[in-house]
Amino acid sequence: MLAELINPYYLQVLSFILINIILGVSIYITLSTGQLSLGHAGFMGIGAYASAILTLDYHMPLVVGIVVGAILAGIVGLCIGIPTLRLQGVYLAIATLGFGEVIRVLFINLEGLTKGAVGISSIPHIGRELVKGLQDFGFKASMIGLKNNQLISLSVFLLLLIITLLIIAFFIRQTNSRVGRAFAAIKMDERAAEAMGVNITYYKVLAFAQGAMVAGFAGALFAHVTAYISPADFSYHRAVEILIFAIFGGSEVIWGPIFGAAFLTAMPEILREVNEYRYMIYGVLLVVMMAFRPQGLIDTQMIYKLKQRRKKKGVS
Amino acid sequence: MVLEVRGITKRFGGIQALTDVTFQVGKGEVFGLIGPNGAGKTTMFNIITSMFPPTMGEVIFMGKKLTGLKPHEVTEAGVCRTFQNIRLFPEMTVLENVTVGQHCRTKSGVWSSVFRTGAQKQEEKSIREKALELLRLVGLEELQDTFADNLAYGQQRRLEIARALASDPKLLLLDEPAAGMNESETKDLFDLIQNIKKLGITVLLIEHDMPLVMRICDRLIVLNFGKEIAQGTPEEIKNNPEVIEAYLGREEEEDLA
Amino acid sequence: MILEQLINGITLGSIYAIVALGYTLVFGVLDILNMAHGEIFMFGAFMGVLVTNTLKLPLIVAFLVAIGVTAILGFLLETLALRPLRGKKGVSHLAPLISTIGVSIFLENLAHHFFGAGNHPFRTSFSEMSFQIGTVTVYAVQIVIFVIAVLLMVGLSFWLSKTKAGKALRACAESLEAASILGVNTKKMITTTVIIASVMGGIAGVLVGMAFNSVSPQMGLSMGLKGLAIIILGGMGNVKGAMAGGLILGLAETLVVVFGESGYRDAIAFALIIIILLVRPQGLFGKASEARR
Amino acid sequence: MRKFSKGLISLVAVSSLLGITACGGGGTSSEPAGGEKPAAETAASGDTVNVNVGVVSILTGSGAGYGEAITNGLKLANKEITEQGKVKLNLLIEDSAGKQEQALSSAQKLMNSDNVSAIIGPTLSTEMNVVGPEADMNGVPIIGTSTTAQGIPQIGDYVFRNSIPESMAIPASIDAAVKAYDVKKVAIIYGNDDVFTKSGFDTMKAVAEEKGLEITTIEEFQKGQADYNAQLTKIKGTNPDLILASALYNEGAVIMSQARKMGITAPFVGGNGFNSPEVIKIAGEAAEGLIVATPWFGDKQDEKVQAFVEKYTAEYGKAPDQFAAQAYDALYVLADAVERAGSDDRDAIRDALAETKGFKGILGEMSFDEEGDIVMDPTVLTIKDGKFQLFQ
Repeated sequence: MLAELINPYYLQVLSFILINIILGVSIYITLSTGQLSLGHAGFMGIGAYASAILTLDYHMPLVVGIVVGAILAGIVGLCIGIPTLRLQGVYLAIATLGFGEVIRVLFINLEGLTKGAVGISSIPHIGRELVKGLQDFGFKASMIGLKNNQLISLSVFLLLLIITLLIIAFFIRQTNSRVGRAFAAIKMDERAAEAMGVNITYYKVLAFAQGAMVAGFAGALFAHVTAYISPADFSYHRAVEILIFAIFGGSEVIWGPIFGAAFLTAMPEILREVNEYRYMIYGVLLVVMMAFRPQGLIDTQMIYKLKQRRKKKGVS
Repeated sequence: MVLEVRGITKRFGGIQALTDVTFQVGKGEVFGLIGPNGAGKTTMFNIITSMFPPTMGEVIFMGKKLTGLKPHEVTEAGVCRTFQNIRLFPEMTVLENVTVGQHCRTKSGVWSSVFRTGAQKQEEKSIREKALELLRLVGLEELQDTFADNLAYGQQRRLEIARALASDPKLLLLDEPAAGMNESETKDLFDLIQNIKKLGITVLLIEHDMPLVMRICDRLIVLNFGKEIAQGTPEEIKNNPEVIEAYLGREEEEDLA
Repeated sequence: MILEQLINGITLGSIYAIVALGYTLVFGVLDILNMAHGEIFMFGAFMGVLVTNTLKLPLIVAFLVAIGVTAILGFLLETLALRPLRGKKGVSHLAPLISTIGVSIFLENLAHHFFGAGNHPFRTSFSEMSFQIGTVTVYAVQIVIFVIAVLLMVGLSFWLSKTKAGKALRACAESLEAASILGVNTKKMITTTVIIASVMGGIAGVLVGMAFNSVSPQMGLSMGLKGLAIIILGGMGNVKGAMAGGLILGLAETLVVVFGESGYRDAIAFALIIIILLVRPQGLFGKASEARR
Repeated sequence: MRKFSKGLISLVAVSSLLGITACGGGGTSSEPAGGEKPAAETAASGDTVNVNVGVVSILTGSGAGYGEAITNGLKLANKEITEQGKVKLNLLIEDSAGKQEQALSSAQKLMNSDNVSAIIGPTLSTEMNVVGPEADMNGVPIIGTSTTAQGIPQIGDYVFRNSIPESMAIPASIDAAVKAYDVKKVAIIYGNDDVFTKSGFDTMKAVAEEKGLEITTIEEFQKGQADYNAQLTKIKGTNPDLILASALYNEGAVIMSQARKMGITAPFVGGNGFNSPEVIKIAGEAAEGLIVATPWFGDKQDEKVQAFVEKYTAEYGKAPDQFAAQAYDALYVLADAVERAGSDDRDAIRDALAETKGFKGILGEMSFDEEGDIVMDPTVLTIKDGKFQLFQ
């Protein structure tokens, strides 16, 4: 029964959805202080490359690689965030775009480290490593009636699910706290936030670094799920795609980019015909969303109404 | 003295917005800052709160120099303001707006928020209680879950005051709080400012509604083209020929009535 | 050798400059970074290919068609992607940026569909014309490109500063509200601006096709990002800055190749973006006060 | 905590919903997921072996042109194989859009939902780097027909390819050029931000060094660049006897066109990606003097080849390129292996594939070596008088 339900194909698609959800969350954090970053593909790439190189060339355990990758991306985010702080809006977006492209060019040219455009292959795969670990403990896929590849896909999916839920929980709690309110205040009116005693420098850099770190984390996971990365994976188009998750789903509440990432990743799988027009749809989507619903499909009002309705139901 | 403004001059490019303005505000006073449009009143507020630096001069608050601090440090020091063109956080509820005001008096960071430590929970609770208390003070308790954007004009003005009060200021800067208010709202505002004064908070007030200013202020300074033309009690100001001329010349006679 | 490389650099720089002029015009008046500019440029280039290679019509027709089509694209861009956002409550200043990114993605993929992913040859007898100065071969196209770049820059500066329409445009650049109070038809002015900028992109497209014998859907993105770097280098909204910035980037890219680091050729533009924004956000030729924050 | 659990519930709800819809979308394929070997039963019912073959190819996006040629070649081969009636192959074609993630999802679908016995594809080496290990782990034989990068067959025992790698094509063409033109000095130009051109360059450089040729300069370019004048001017200054250009035909043709215009007359040697009739279309006369090594030569005086060209042209309205030809041969190789294996068992097919020796297809005679890489002698061609001809 279980064995028939667990199809690696669906799990694979769901795993990519989860990684994209994490990316959506990463851009949401940056946007939650009103900063637009077009450099998230770069941060993702830093996480991916750092983890791949550490695990492959230095034989570090996967966990170490992924965590170091994320932290490194966060540190780079910090280094980029501080000087770019004095840039606002469009200028920040352009500077981050430049940053992302410079990172990609470095991946291409630092051949000794990154193998250049050819990319890094045979990166340790999360699922395979995990199942190998389980086997060392004497646990085999057949023990729960699964095939080996089913167990691998299942373990990848479950691991990513747990990680994603933890990340979402982390940022929901942060949003509903003093820190989150400071973020929101800066996004809505920077000067007023400043006048109310919010240290805007600190919180903007914090949000930028957090966003970079989460993107790096997603990148590291990506590297260990596909087992192969190349500079082309972290181009300008990827940055725009990440941004679209938030623009389409909504950037006011965390559910927006989560929905956006899940929907837009699943869409081409369900409607294969859509694939042909995928990017055209993305383009039109951006224009239409800006004209008719710049806050995205899911916004504060919607969540608020849902909550009110639930409250009413609770009373009656 | 709570506030000492010493020889403030501000130039924007070629325009002289303020020239050598000096005044002092005593503890518990309501001090008025009046003058025709473009006299440099709001510029003065911006300099006191360090939104931008003065070209010359300095601002001392309770013996501490504010000039050169960052705006949030000024708020931390105990000076908070409202804005002439209301700057609430539109997509936050009324209650949330006030909680943001308490930012610099609270300290939970990322980790304590995410792990919901005891101290953080305690703090959140007290933030909420204090916010409700302030909303009661300005009469917006009923509307706590409304989005700030959906409030009526007068209510928004009062919410801004509540938000500023949330930062526990010793000095409150009000920028035209009565603008756009009807008579009964203005009366409520009068009472509110009286109450704030009773709390021991010093108030610096920019206002065009002269009857309100004359009734509520202990002392006043009058600016015209960025220069002081008079300083004193409402009674002294009313009878100052230069002030009358400045206002008469600008066909705003009735303002002084 | 070095002389030839200088000519290469100036040709490339002139093309960059024409692209950047369109960018800077829109930014100067509307305060909008038109990320779709590169793709409009690409469509102009494709029109050139279509007319000269497929329809076998003379070059002048190619220019006219490219101008016509890019003008229409500019009009559509303004009416469909920019106007709906203008003056709308609660729209952040990032909205036009995102909207034009949307247009750029759409146009790039539309070109993919229409023309395929590959490079298209752009052969005209004119692009073969050349003459010899000493040991150096100079192509007529190279001179034409440089001359057109200079003419466009001079014309644009003159138009902005001396003509009535230009003055109205500059009033719009100062403040849309004030301009409309002064009786300027801002809607018309804005539309005109976007159309003129797009047409300049279209002209640049045909010139590039002629000079390099290559047109592809991807060229828009690459050229668009270069244009972006140039206006940041030259100062946003600064016409002469765009010209100077274009030449600087063109020469810099060529010199990088001369000194043997051709792998980093594309990175120069992006590195310039970051450095200039951090060190001198108003651009090399901008006034300091323009870019407060 | 309440908020968190709420979030958890909605996420699980969303993902299960997606799962269900995905099931709905995936259910259209011929075989239900689950049963161990559903195809085996059908196989037992007839005399011929009936095998599901998955195809991962680029059907949409910028690389769709390659995918089209490949699937056309496969379909044509399958039509003939079915007519011959020795084995029956059911082609199940999935799109990868040229993206690794999607290629992997598609391959998972084929291996797990459709229970294919073998996979042909994916199109790009980058995709194969992701799909190959997964197929190998699942024990599904996979044949790349267009994946030319280094290290592909080395991914695992189940990974094969019948496209000739750069390490085979480039030495052959450089050899031929060196002999014909008495080459001493070479210049290299390559795209450094592309997997194929970069790995092609690595081979070129190694071969040139090995043959003791002097490398006058190495120039790089990037995708989307339209202006190669700076690099070419520099190359011209070093006056090489031969130019090695690792570029895709799109860029390569433009490079040649700009080079000839500049007065560079030296012949060009290109890699696999440079080998396309499109070069002549784009560069015109400037394409003269391009030398490439290829497994595929459409004008070869060979009955099989001419029959293929004729049928293909009749069916699809254009002449086949090397991608179509390689795919065509790959399916024949697979059919041959299935016939020898006599079942749809994945392992049996793999073993039979590995034993392929001296297979005669339209590309020539080929074998797999012990790693699963192709062994054959490529043909060296040059562009002369506006068309590809045998290089003498």
